[in-house]
Amino acid sequence: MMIDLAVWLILLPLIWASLAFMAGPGRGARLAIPALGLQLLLVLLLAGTVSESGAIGLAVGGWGAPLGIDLAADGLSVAMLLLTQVIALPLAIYARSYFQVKAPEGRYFWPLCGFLLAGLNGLYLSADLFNLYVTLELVGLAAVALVAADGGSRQLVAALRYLFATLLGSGSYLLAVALIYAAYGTVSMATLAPVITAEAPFVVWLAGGLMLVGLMIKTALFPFHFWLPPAHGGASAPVSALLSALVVKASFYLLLRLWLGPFAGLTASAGLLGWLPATLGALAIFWGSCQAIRAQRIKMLIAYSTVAQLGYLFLIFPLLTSEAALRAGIMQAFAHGLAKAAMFMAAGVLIKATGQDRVDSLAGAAQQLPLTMFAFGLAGVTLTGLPPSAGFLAKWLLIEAAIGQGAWSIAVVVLVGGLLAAGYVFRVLRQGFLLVPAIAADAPSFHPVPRTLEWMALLLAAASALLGLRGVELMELVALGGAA
Amino acid sequence: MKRLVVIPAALFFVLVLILALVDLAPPAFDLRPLVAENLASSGVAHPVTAVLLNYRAYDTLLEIGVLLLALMAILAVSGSPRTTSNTSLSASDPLLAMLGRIAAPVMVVVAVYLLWAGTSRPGGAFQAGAVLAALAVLLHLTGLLAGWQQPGVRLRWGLAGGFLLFLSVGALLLLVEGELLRYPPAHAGVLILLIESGLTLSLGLILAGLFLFLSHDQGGPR
Amino acid sequence: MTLNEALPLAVLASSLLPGLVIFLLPDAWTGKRTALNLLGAFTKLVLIVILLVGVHGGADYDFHYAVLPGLDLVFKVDALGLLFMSLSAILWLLTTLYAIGYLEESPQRSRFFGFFSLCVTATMGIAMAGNLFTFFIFYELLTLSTFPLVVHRGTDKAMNGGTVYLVYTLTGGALLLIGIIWLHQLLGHSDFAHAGIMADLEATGAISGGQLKMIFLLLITGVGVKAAIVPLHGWLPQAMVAPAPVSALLHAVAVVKAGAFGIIRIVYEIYGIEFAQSLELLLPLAVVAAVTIIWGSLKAFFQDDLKKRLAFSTISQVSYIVLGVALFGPLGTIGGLVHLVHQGIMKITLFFCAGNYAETLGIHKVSEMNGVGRRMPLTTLAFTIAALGMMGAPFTAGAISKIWLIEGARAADMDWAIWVLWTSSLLNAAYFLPIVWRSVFFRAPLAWPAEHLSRYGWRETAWLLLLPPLVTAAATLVTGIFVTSAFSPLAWAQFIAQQEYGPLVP
Amino acid sequence: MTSGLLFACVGAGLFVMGGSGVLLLKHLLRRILAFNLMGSGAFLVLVGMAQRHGIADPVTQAMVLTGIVVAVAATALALALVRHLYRLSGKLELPEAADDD
Amino acid sequence: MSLGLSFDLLLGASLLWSGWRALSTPRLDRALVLFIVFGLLMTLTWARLAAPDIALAEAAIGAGLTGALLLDAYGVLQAKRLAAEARK
Repeated sequence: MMIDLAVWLILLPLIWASLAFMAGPGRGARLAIPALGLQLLLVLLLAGTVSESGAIGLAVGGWGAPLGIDLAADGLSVAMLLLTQVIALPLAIYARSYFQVKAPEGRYFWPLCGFLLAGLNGLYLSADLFNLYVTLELVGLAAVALVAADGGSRQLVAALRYLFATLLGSGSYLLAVALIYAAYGTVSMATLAPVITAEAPFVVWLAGGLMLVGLMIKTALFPFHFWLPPAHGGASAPVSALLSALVVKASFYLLLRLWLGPFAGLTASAGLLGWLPATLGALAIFWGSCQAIRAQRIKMLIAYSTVAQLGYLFLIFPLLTSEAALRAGIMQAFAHGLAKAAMFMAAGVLIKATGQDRVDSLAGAAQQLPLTMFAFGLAGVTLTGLPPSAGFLAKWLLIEAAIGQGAWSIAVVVLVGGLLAAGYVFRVLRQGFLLVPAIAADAPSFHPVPRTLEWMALLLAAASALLGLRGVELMELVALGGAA
Repeated sequence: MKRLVVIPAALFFVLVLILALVDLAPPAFDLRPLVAENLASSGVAHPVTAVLLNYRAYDTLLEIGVLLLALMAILAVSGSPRTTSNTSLSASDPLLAMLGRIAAPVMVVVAVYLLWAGTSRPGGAFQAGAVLAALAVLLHLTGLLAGWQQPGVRLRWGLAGGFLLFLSVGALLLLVEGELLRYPPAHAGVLILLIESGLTLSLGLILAGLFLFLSHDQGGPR
Repeated sequence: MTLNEALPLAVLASSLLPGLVIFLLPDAWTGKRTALNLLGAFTKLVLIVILLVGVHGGADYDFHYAVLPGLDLVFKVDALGLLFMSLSAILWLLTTLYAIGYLEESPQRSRFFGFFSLCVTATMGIAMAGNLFTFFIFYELLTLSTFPLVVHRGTDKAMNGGTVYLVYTLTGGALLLIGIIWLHQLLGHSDFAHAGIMADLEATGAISGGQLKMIFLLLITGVGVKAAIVPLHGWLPQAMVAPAPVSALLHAVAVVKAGAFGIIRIVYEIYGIEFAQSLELLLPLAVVAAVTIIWGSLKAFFQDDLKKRLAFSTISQVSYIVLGVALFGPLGTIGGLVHLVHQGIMKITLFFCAGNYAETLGIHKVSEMNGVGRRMPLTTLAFTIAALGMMGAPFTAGAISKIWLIEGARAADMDWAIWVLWTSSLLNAAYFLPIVWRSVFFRAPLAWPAEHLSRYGWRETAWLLLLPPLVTAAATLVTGIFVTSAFSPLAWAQFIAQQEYGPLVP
Repeated sequence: MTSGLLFACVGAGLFVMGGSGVLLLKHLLRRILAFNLMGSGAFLVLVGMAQRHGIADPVTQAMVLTGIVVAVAATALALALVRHLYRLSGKLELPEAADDD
Repeated sequence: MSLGLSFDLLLGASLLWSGWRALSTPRLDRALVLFIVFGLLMTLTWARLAAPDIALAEAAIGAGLTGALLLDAYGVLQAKRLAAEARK
């Protein structure tokens, strides 16, 4: 009975998404929110099970690999599942207030969101390369649809860019799957892991390269980041939060999983290979941060910050020989996920309240919307890597792993990246703290905003900070099933 | 500028890839014997259908999800319902219309045949659904079927019903048999046929919908 | 959890919880807010008295909590920490009273007092930190909780000051962090311990002295930013845009003291004074401190803005502490430690007074202070006492610090340091005495720049503004005169030095 | 050379052609065509290589069926976006640089 | 060289050619027609690869539905363009 937990995490969102679609445009929140609560409960139980009795394997249809499809839940995947559900529930409550009744952009939010979450959960649980392709497409198309939903031409352009990028990425991945199948006759990760060695035929190296590039495009690693800022910056706030916090993590997770799992034989034999993603990650940190510091629109600022923060995730690749690096990566994924969701949600409140999207128009926000500014600040603290926050722990783990392996360049990149992050975070805070005389002619007016929106943003921001005080359980969970 | 990078890189890549493909040794695993061995307990006689709806039925489930998702995406993108572009049925050629009327029952029969045939030879829900969709497109082109606006309740149930049926069977088997989509061999055939029938209808509607929801929009640039 | 484990947490909670509640209170609820503030401050004082008695009797207060596998949050109350805690707790109470008077009717008071409480919480955390990891967390928390205070006025100028403050402190924090992690990576822990934790490490020969020197440089640079050591002091004069209670807090209690305290911890309890001496780290530190002392005094001399003059004076005075630490030997240690307290009491008096001048009469510049002593005699009296203390005049706290520092320098065979101290005293006199002279003997102008508050009987200004500087000025004298009493800062500093050096102490 | 291997090589060519097309072409409808070529190429490699010794492989065939359905879903979504963009802006090409103002 | 293989070669070459022309031909309507031709050639290819299921699906979905979708889109775009030009 316990083993069903994982499968229900995939089935439940599919079920409520379909029912939401059947119920009609704009409906489904009342179904989705309790279901997401249930999913959160399931994933917590799953985490308990996995930490007690180790990784779980499931053979869908009872066939088992290589003929059937295997699902697997180990520490790494359960951690990602946990992150997904933890963010999804507050986000859903936020979205419910955000998309007021009959708001055109929210008409298909619930079904699309359900499919997206099912895709994510499916991706984290899958242990089959081809099945992973299907989940990747599910996630990608749902994300594009959410960006474009009833948007203006700016959103459509962003969505199209995103669509072609994501299709290019999954196309490369698919070709890689074909090559792997050609070489070994199976797509099961567990079956492949022992047979892929450093002496693998050249085709397998090509496949690895294709997967690397494809997933880097999907994760928007510099220089493939071009599609991310307009897409994440242009969508409505709940969607931006969903995309920035969760969707880009999925392809990162997959890359990590492949790197440590089936392709471990290759990656271990080519020690310098890890420096490719790491170098790009460093460039992403610098470039993304600088663009964020320059950005005029607040959501663009946050989106560029995502480009930068994703860079940290890739810094771990040269260090993966030690387990500390994996822990740093997961901690960063959590820190960024929670904080970025909170930040986009806070930005949504600010935009709703001021009716504007410019950083300059935020003067006085700290007076008018103290909760929201506080949430933004707290999330900013995490992104900057200041204590106490999950971001700080991630930074600590990463620098320690880097110093332990003599990779000083990575330590320096992390520190400088933190300072740059402070640059764009405090740019917003500074503007928000500016006092504006109430009588001034150009004083911005603030519309009332539902309190739920403010509190949900604060909840996630607080979670990102509090995780910085207790990361033991999460790290123990990750340690359970890092290297497959 | 971009060309100068992309084209040489593409040529180089394709060359390397083909060379690598040509001298690739035979694979370590072969699934064909496995497929054949288990065919008896799979509930169908056609190996491709066995893979699609039994061995790797979970892939298929998600794939229908992708298709349904694409449909929802189209609905979400196309924007709020507009009152204006009320698609007029073009007064088409009477000959064409007649052709459509004759073709319709024939194609329905073909679809049913394909569905049934799928258990033992090429064919199945996809192909049958595609034929139904083609019928809808044909009727639209001959002016017998208008482009669709926002779907009503019944259409929504039709669109999502096949997927939900598939999902429920999977979930039910998870509860009864302890594993997602694990058919008891005795009932595998019936269950697969049930799923396929549902899918044929929904796939037909979805594929038709991809065309008809899009083509309702005939207005010029706003 | 035993009582001894819970006490450090209670100390933190006594300001953290009121702070969090205060954030949620509407601005207009002055009474409830004040009650909460005072409740917290008094609770903290009581707790600290309990701890003082306990530590004196040899009790251990230790709290461990795992944040990550192998990485613990550790609180530990020891004599050194208590020195800092007592100072902060007492001055927090006074500053709170002062701030209540100062901010009357101004907007965003809940936010102000909320961050104010967080700031004190961070200071307590720094004082009680049992390892560098914990120290760093609260050190950065201090930065974060002071930033909103610095920019509280919300003007462009305040924002610029706040930005400079952040650039300096965050950069310093980054350097400190890398030093800490490096150390943690080598040792597997970063716990503070008497006589340091590094000596064994070098003995095994696994790590070169050069690496340890590099780490020392990183750590000291990191905390040196907050301690405003030249050339890392640039933020301090800029941060003067903050409201007066904040400046008082920044200069006397929280920020610069946190930096100085960090230097003490790193030298004594990470490296160990003997080991630091053997690595030849102390002399450069002493030189830097000396340069800062002279340079700060010189710059102060040229400032017309009163708060700026006080700011540069702080830069100079805090380095007395650093100098004391860097003088190898118990006497210098005692001088440095006791100055940690004395400088706090004296400097806070000066800032209270400067705030009173500004708030009551709109005086911001030294050149505007002609005859102010007649209009505000009590404030000017307090100012004068504190200024004399700063110069090291007899019967003040400042004299005690200076005597021990000079003795320490002599014992360490660093006679040049004595000259530095004397020069600084002269310069102190040169920039403080004219102010006193001007305010007492010059003729008052016909109208003050901007008179906000009028006289009520003997009270020259609001009583909440007047009381705190009088108390601290009195404390300056009391600590200077009753030095030999058992609970004087000097006695406590001797107690600490005894723990560090053993029975060497006279 | 078997026909499986031959078509796998053709597939490789189609994939690369389509991929370059997605990157280089301006017109959005053509990009959609290019994406479809890319997908067909990958399918050919999958089935062709699996059958390079001449025996049919139902597993890859089923995978390709799944792939085709996914491709048509993506195509439909892309077309919806393009048509809607055209309705709103009259454009059929994406602006050169991502506009960040 | 057997007859089958030469047919395959011809088929492969036509696939590449039609694919290439579909991307490169200047006229969009021709490109679309070429794409549908490409789909039909794919159908043949699948048949040659002993994959009748895919051949059926390709004919119905790949060439048929995708082609119809593209042609319909093209028709609408063309009509709009003409209408817009007429208005000028």
